Amino acid sequence: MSLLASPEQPTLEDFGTDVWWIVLIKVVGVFVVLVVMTLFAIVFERKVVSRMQQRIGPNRVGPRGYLQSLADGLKLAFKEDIMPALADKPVYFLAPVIAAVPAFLAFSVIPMGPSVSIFGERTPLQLTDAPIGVLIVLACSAMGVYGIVLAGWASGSTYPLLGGLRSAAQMVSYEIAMGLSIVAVFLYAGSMSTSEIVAAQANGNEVSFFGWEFTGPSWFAVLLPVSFVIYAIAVVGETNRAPFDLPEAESELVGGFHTEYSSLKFALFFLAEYINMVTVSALAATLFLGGWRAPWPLSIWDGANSGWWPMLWFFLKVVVALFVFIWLRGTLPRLRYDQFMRFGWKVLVPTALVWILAVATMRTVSREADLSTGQVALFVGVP
Amino acid sequence: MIEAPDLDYAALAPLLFLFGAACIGVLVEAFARREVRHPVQLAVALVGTVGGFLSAILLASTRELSGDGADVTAGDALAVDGAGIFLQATIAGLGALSILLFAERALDPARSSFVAAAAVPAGSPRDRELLTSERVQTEVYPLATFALGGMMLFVAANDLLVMFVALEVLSLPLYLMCGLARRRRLLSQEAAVKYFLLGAFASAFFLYGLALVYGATGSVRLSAVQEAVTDGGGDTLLVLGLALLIVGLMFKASVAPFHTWTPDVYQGAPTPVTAFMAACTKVAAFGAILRLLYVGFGTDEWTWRPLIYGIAIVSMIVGAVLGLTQTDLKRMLAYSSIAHAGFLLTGVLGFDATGDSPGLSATMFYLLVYGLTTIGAFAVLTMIRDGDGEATHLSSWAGLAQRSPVIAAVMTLFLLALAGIPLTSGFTGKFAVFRAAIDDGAWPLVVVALLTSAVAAFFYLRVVVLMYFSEPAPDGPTVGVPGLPTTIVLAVTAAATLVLGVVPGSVLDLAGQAANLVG
Amino acid sequence: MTLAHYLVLAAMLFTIGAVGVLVRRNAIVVFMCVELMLNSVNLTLVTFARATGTVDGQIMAFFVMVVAAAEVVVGLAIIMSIYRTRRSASVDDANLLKY
Amino acid sequence: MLSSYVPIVGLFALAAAFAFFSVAAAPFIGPRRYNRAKLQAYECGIEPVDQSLHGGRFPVKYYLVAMLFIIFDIEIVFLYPWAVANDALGVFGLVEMVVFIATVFIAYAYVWRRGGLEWD
Amino acid sequence: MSDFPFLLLMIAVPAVGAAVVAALPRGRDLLAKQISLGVSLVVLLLAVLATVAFDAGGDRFQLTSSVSWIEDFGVSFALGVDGIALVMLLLIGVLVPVVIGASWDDEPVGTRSMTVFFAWILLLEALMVGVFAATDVFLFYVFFEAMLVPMYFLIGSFGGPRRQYAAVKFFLYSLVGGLIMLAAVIGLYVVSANQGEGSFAFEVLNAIDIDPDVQKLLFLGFFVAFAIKAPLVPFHTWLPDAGAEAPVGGAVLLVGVLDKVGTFGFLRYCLPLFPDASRDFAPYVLALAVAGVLYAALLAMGQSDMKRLVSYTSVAHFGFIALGIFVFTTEAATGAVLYMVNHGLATGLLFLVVGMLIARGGSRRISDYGGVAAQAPVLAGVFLVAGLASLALPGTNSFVSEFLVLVGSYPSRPVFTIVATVGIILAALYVLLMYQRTMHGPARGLMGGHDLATPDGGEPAGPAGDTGGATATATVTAAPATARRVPDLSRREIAVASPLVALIIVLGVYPQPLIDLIEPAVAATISDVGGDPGGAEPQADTDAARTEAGN
Repeated sequence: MSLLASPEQPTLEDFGTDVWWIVLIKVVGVFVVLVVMTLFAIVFERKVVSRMQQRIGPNRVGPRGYLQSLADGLKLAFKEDIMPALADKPVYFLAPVIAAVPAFLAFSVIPMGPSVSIFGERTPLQLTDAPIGVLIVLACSAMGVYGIVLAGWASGSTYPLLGGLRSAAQMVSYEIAMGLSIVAVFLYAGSMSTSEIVAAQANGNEVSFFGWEFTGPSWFAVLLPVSFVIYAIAVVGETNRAPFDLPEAESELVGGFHTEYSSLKFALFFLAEYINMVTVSALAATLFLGGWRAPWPLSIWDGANSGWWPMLWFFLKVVVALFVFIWLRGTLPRLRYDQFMRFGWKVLVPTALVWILAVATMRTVSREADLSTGQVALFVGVP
Repeated sequence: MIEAPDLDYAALAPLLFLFGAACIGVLVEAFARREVRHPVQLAVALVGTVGGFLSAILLASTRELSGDGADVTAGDALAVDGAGIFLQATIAGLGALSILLFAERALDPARSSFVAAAAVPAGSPRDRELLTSERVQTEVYPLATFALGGMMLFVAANDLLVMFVALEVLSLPLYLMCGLARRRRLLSQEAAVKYFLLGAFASAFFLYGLALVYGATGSVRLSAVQEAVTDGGGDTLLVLGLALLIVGLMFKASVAPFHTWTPDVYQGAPTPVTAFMAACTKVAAFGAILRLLYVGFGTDEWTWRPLIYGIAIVSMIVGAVLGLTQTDLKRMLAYSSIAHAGFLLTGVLGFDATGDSPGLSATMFYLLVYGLTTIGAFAVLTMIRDGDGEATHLSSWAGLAQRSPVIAAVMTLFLLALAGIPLTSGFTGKFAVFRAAIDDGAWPLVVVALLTSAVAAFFYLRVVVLMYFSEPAPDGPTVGVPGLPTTIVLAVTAAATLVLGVVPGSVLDLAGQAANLVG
Repeated sequence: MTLAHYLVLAAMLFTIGAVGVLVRRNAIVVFMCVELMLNSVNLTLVTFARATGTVDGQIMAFFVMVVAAAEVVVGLAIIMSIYRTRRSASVDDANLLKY
Repeated sequence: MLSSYVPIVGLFALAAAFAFFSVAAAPFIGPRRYNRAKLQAYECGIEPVDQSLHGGRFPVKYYLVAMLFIIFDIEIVFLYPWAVANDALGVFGLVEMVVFIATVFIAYAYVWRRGGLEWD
Repeated sequence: MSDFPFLLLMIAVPAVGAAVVAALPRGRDLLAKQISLGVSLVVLLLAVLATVAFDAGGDRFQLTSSVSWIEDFGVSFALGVDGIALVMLLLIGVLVPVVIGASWDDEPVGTRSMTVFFAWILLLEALMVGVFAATDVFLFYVFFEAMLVPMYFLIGSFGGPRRQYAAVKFFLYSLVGGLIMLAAVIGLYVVSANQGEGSFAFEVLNAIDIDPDVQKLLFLGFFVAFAIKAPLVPFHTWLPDAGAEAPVGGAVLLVGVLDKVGTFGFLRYCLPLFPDASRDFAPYVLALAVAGVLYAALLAMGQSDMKRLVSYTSVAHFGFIALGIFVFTTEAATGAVLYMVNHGLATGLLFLVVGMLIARGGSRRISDYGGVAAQAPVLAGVFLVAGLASLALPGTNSFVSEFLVLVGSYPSRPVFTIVATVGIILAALYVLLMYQRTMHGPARGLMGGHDLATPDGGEPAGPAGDTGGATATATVTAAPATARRVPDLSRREIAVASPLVALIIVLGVYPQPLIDLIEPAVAATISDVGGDPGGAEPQADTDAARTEAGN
């Protein structure tokens, strides 16, 4: 695969070698990107949902209302900060931090582009990478659960407690499905490094189909459709988004775990939720949608995968994914909690396990029988 | 390309039987209807254990396990040698007997010694309702089978890591089984908590020892450890690691001073489970101790010898002396098991790095006879009942001989065997281990052992005195009429106790032939 | 930082865990202390793996994690069952078996 | 090798600084007009009952989910390295993993049939 | 004839008999007694036939048979007898039918069944034969320990009021001794294994040389066990309790045979196997023995309980026997062996008679009896014979043996011998006092119709001299009015007592056949230990041997 990769394709050796100011720039860059993406996502969501509901949505603040979420954020900062009398003070204080910080960190291994030149230094458009890159994302998303549970517990109130427990249960349940869904990706990529997974999706395999040579699909979303579907569903649950937004089911639990939070503390939770959304969308793009690589028609142009262009493709993919999130929210009613848990445990998890076995078997058989992966994929895996 | 390790399926057959039966048991539990569950589970568990037993015997008879046939398999993780197979067969056989005890349905009015639904809080209305219902709980069979599989893996582990995993596989089901008593549930749950907390504590020690040995030798394979030990025996890290490993194993073997859980757990656990623990766990733990010391650290025996020496003395004294003060039979038998662990350790000391070790065969034989006897003794315990379940207080056994002479005689036989009176299996076993120890020059230890046996004999005798020489209390407990399973267990164990006392030759011979370990 | 530092840290964690098991009275806390011990062993294993230049130690750490998880499952089940009855997780309250 | 983690530390520092600043600054930026009712737990207007902290009891179901999570998470721990090294492991690796997943499925089937996956 | 498995049969027949009796249904007491008696008589017959087949001048061990038993331990089921063991077998053969006869009409305690009693007796007989006939140390040990079980149940189930205490005490003392011996037995095996093939066979072990230091340890191991069994002071405290609480039949076997295993063990195992150690320890053992003779005699005088008194006389006699053994002369040792037999007969008879008296009076206290001779002359006569035999009056069997012991030991150990002789005088005192108080004088206490002044089995009420006067005054007034008729010996009782009386007198007059049987075996033993097998100049020889060992 590395033979087919373009020269800009960074390898693992390229990480950890940057000079300090490059690192600094990239750190700030990632931070800014995430905050901006959050602000954008909120406004984007409100606009899309309102369109779906035949209304206009925010249109006052800034050009066509696009600064609405910035204004909301500032407004939140000037709201009264309440610490409930029964709260466990230190934990109540720490919980939003615990929720927000890992959300930022998860994005650190997402590749946004190939190696580019910044002020003469060549560096990949990715904060960092490691052989176990994806595990960092998973670890950070798991850490986020603590913030939520502790927030619910520390509030000293019944609704947040139940909301916190519910979201914890929900997140860990769907984390299993999510974790299982990406096993097949690792199987194909032979690596857990995000940049290498992107590289693995660089070129399609040459497939000979009744003597007709053509290039097969290279995205894992196409090669591993079941994985992709499971991943897509699981991350919706993982991020507590509609139709799986049970922890904050207003009709049952008021605001869920953050009922007692206000002001900037509430803002942090809000921020964390949207960053998580962005992160899982980015991860979906990375793992299944070819990462920063240009999609098929564009990839005919040779320059599409070099320079700063890929960042555009990448963020396009992320926005599309975000749109799907919002689309779901605009379309689907909320599930009942039991339906939701049953769906996770009884459908997603076993399906994922069986799918992994099927993929592994297929790969092993093709390898042992010396067939090309594409052939078998066409015959067996992708009906 | 990573090379696949060689798997000798025939050598793994005993283990496969047990683990297979356990997995099938779980499936049965999941899919069989409640009415048929009990017979099916029993059949599966028996097929598993008896199959494991027979396949071990078959394995032993078709291969030269004491000579060239002994080998390691599964990437050197498992040893297939005489001692391993002998102990595996012992565990499987004793396990089959214990499972028969689990299956007894005639004694308790509620048809089982196990709680119908363990998750229901004790004392709640639902619990009281279930207590008198005839609903039986069958999870205990797969649990026991898993534990047995773990034990059999434990004695064959040629790798400290495998040993650790096996330790946990055998322990975790046991923790749960302790909490499953149908009556006196609080006691039972408390026993489970205690056993669990202390057991996890001990396995942490084992694990730390493993880590240190790994650090000192770069491997956890026993043969590699042995090489490292031979090269530089005195390494502090290695000695520390060995000590920690021993602590972990001694805990499982309920050797004083690592015994504190034993009386509580033995008392609180359902009696069939206590029998199971006292017999099978002991065999497994000592099997692992033998393998660790003889194979891994055999060339460095002077490091561990004084340690074992001291522990053996402490265990014998603690077991014998504290046993004197007990008024509950289950507790008494628990202390007896601590004392017996000390006796077993004297056998372990009969090690000779150069020649063949009489200690190995002697200890294996002792384990076999002790297991049989102790299962029998606990089986008798299950039969003496009053309205509140089993009557294990000493006073309720007064005059039992007049009410039920056969049961009293059988119990007396077991107690005499535990005390080590000649013409019972207990004597033969003791003789074997003491001979091995004296052979190795440990005669002061043997003298201590003999004196403590005398002390221990006192509390066994006290039961005999009560049964035979006291008048029965008017409102004393009744002797239940056992069903077929308990009858089989009693018949087998009593016969074995006698036969192994009078004509132990062939079994001793077998143990002697099986006494070899590969590294 | 040399490897010895990691080992010392692990040993300290192990000791803290062991002492915790012995002095704490709440079953859950005792249990946590045991987990601490197991994890200190993981640290030791990984350090040694680094020292010997093999991955064996890391693989062992995997196994330890598995076992620790299984222990958590079983332990929580047992502790919960008694907690639900007695409404206390204190080891001292569980004293029916003292003589 | 560890140097590739340095940027993460940097990002952590930045994110933590931001989060702490937000949390710490909140009480000072906003107005402070507290009253007793405001500081009470939110209970739809009923007098709040202190029960969640210290001695509060959760439905046992949540523990069950936690346990199931641990079991499957552990399975994932084994699946990942296997998946990455699958090409090197060959048929043996596949067979082992089939056995492993089958074993997990047995337990899974048990939990399912026993109602462990029902949320009632 | 000598190929005939006498010994095996003597073990097997009673063992099978025991099983049969035990298996009888509950009500068939009479049948059980008949079977038991028959079996025991068969054993007696076998013993006599074995004696006939035994060639006193032949090999040391005869009638041997050996089957491999536990190969791994090198243990054989090896039987064989020398003269010493043979006379003990004869003693067993005689005593067991007597005991069965004596217990014929015993009433069981509580709801227990007497069939069990007879089963235990037969089992005990089998095991006792085994102990004496074993020529394999391991086998000996097995019988030695197994013997405890039936005795334990005899005392515990059928004994007096404090039977539980006595039974447990008996068992524990013996078990401790036995376990210590077990260590020595194993040690012996290991020593033999280090010098070639490990074995438990007596002949093999006798032939090997053992390092003197090791010998000392092993000797002590065996010695403690035997000293407890035989009871030598200070290991004797279990015997008075066991003897007093055991049923009469049990007591006869306990003191008559069981305890002889101890002294037999000295002769058979301690001396030949560990000659150097035996010589080293001999002075201490002798000191213990002589101290025991005096101490037990004094204690016996203080007893108010007849059975305890008889038990203490036995302790004294065992001191004598030990003295005879540990001076290492053939004469003394022959006397000791003879004493073992004679003591079995004499004390056995004494126990029986006391038992018969107790059966009539219902009390074990001497002070509860008086003037029995007037009403039951035969009983009194038998009592007198037993008493005289017990104090070794010339003409009774004990005299011969006591004389031999004293004569044999005086030349080499004059001081010990003289001190021990004092014991004889004391023995005369306590036996005669007991006889006189119970049989003669005014009818008192129970015999006088009074209820018991003190509860049965209470503490001894002061020195015997005082009680005599006190109770006499108390009973004089009441005696004439309500004097109860004391029945004399029934025909069964006479039949039980007469063989013993006859043997006491016959052996007192003509002990030579027994001596002929015993002497060669004893000579062999004494030569093993380096003593004087011929009896001439023992002093010089032992000294020489000791110097040799010292070098």
